[in-house]
Amino acid sequence: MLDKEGIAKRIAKEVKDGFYVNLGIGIPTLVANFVRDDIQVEFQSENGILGMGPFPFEGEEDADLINAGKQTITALPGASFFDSAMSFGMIRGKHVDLTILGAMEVAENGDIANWKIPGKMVKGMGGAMDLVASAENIIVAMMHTNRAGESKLLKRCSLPLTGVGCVTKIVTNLAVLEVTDKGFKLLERAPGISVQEIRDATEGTLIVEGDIPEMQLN
Amino acid sequence: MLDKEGIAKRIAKEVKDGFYVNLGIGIPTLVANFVRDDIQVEFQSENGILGMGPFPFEGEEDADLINAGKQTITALPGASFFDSAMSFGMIRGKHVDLTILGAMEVAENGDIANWKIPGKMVKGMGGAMDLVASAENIIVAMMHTNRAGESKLLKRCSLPLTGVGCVTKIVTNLAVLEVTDKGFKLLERAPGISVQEIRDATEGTLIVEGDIPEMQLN
Amino acid sequence: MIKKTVDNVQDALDGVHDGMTFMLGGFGLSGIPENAISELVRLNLKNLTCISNNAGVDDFGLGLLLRKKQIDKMISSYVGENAEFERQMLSGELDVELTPQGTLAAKCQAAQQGFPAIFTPAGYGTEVAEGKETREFDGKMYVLEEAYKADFAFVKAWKGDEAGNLIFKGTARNFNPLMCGAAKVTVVEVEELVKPGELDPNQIHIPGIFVQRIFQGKDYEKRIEKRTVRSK
Amino acid sequence: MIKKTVDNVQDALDGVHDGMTFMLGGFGLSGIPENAISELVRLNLKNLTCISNNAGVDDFGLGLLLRKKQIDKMISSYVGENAEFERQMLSGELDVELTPQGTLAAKCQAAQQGFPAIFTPAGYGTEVAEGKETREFDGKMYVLEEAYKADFAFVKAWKGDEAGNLIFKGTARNFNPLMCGAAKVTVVEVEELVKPGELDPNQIHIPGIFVQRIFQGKDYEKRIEKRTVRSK
Repeated sequence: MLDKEGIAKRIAKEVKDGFYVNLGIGIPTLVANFVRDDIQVEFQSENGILGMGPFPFEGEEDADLINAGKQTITALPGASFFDSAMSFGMIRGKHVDLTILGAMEVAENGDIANWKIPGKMVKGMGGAMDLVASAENIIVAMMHTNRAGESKLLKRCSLPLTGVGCVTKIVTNLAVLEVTDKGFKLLERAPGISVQEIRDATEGTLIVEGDIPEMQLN
Repeated sequence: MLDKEGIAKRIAKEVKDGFYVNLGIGIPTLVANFVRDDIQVEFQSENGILGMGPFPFEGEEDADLINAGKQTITALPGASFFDSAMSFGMIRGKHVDLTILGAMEVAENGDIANWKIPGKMVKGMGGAMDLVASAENIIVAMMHTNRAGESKLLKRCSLPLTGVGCVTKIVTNLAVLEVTDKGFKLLERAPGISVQEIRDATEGTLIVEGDIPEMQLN
Repeated sequence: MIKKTVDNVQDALDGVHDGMTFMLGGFGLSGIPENAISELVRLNLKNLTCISNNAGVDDFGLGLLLRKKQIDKMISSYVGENAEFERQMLSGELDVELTPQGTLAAKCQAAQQGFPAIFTPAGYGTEVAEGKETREFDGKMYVLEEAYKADFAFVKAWKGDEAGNLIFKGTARNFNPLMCGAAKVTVVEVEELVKPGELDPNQIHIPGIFVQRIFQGKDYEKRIEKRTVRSK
Repeated sequence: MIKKTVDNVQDALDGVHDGMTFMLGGFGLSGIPENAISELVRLNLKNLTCISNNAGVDDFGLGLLLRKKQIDKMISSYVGENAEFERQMLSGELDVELTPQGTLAAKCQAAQQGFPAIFTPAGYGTEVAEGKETREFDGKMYVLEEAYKADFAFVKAWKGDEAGNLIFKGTARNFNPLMCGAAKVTVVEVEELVKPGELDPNQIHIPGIFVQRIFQGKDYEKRIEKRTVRSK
């Protein structure tokens, strides 16, 4: 079973040379740490920066330089700042190659829910609805089950949706899965996890074809 | 009867303190020369400058600094450059206070035609359609009659329209007229021109109420 | 050159009153119009509608107005940093219209540029699109979203000149430029107010035509919401 | 940082072919992609559709392609500086779609930013709106105009870096920024190509994400269409 860093590590392998990538809050943020050094990648943060760098050194934080999670950041050489209209123009115009975000639920048709629990939690969708409605390559990073042990990969989402039929791939602590017309197609198992364990943790339709390889993390 | 400079001089009196003004090609361009020095005015050119100044001195022309008529210009202190989307955003968003442009025909309902003579001349509308569709204060600068001596102030335009019901005021070589619900309302006569001469040169409905004063040009 | 300068925040806010709709720039606490917010608190205006991507934190930014119950309705994309906000929302004291961030940006910019409405794919198929017109273009579904209407826009810029030309800094730019000219009156506070001609006309983010009033702001706290650092 | 540099105009135009639709920046002869136009002439591509605010003059700019009858269709707002253009148009050799300048700008920017269509008041009640959907918002009529689709956008910038970040100069900016990312492939030529980090990230007009290829242009004539001066 993977921890959060393991999930981020596995997702980092999906980041290809020349990709512009938008990382959501939480596990996705960690992905930046594991992207290969020998490929060219730029990170976009939807509040208005392209070419986002690591956190600043202590004492060099700038209130005018933050990411979408409101964390202080730095800008790399070749970076640019822009307003929120242009930022979402990039997203809506499909110029961002890969979007990685967390989810509370994903359905086997690619629906995603991650912004609201009626009556309990309403923080808002931020940029997530724009991202999932526009991106063509959306990877969800999340735990396979919630704290109560219930599957987060469902036949249909029970929570209010963030977007419909948009998720392409899911990387969890147990598996890598692709969203297909027929359901979640199992691509890889986490180290030490059996197909049966994944089947037990998946409420939605799970498609298992042939031998399922174990993830290669390095 | 006024010459072109006279028309420009009279229109300059319509330019008020604090106005952003868009000047069309031809007579309107001359208006800038006659605006009072003691008021604050900025000229916008729709190709992408606010704070347009006079022509450059010889030898100081810059191919990267032109107005909408493709003439070399200068930028005054406080000027700004911007792209065509923002430029027409200013226009469409009604941030420009006054638009002055030429016309081939104006109708008594405020319709204007100035971009095309079918089969003879098709230069295109440039920014004129955007300007007349958005501006709330549109003054037409033109000769009262065409070269054949026919009225250019008509009941209905015969040429393809540039915009509908948009012209607010007309300044010609003969008169100043306001477009009203009932037709062209005569406001002022050019020096030495009689109401009858204006009536003879106006095909559209002319409204004459009381004594019509002569224009004051200074 | 058309001068837009006013002497202070009081003059800048002349004409505001209860029940108005305001746009406020900023993302999180970055680039928020601190001076305008302080004055709105001091004036104790009530029954306000505020269009702002976030709602501040409990003791800073729009949180200051929320605490005094000056706001009846918030239009925002993300409000998760503010406990008092959540309390007022769940109790029904506060009306909240949650809008996708890119849609919020587009609706401000549409108001600025005279577009009556825009089509966006964001929110299609979700509760955000409920009751709204949807439409297909090239096989993809879009939601029709109308431009915002507001009485005042409160904007924070880095540098500005007396003609109202503005330059923003870093990610403090965010929604600020989009709100200029998107309300009936746009009030801008700047960290540095300069003479016309001091800013390069090629580097102006927002031309002065979109601004009605500009003033030199003061006492900026520029609070950092989440200080994250790495070790050397 | 993602490198976008190519060595020369030939590499930059790799993939162009007959029958394609191109966007070309510039207003009049100001800010036109001179290098790309020369190469298009040399390649002698035929049956092109060109989206460009103007059509050059008889012996410069897009006029060079018109003279060789490479263009089947022009989408422009103003074409009055070009006698050969007028001849081809009136004879029916050239298909011309005249579009209001602000609409042309908006349709490019819509393509760049993923808006499928926009509503504009420009052209309502005129032949430009014939056959198009119109609609009332707040008592005013608007025309629905769909975003452009193009294969290549040819853009001229003043300075650019290897990451594709662009800065334009003066009124040579015009349509150039709006066409970046509005076509499948955006090719940018610059007067000065610099290393990443040399341009202030706060002063980038167009971020590199909208650019696929960038190259150092050469032999710029930068012809002035109407030289107007005043005496000292």
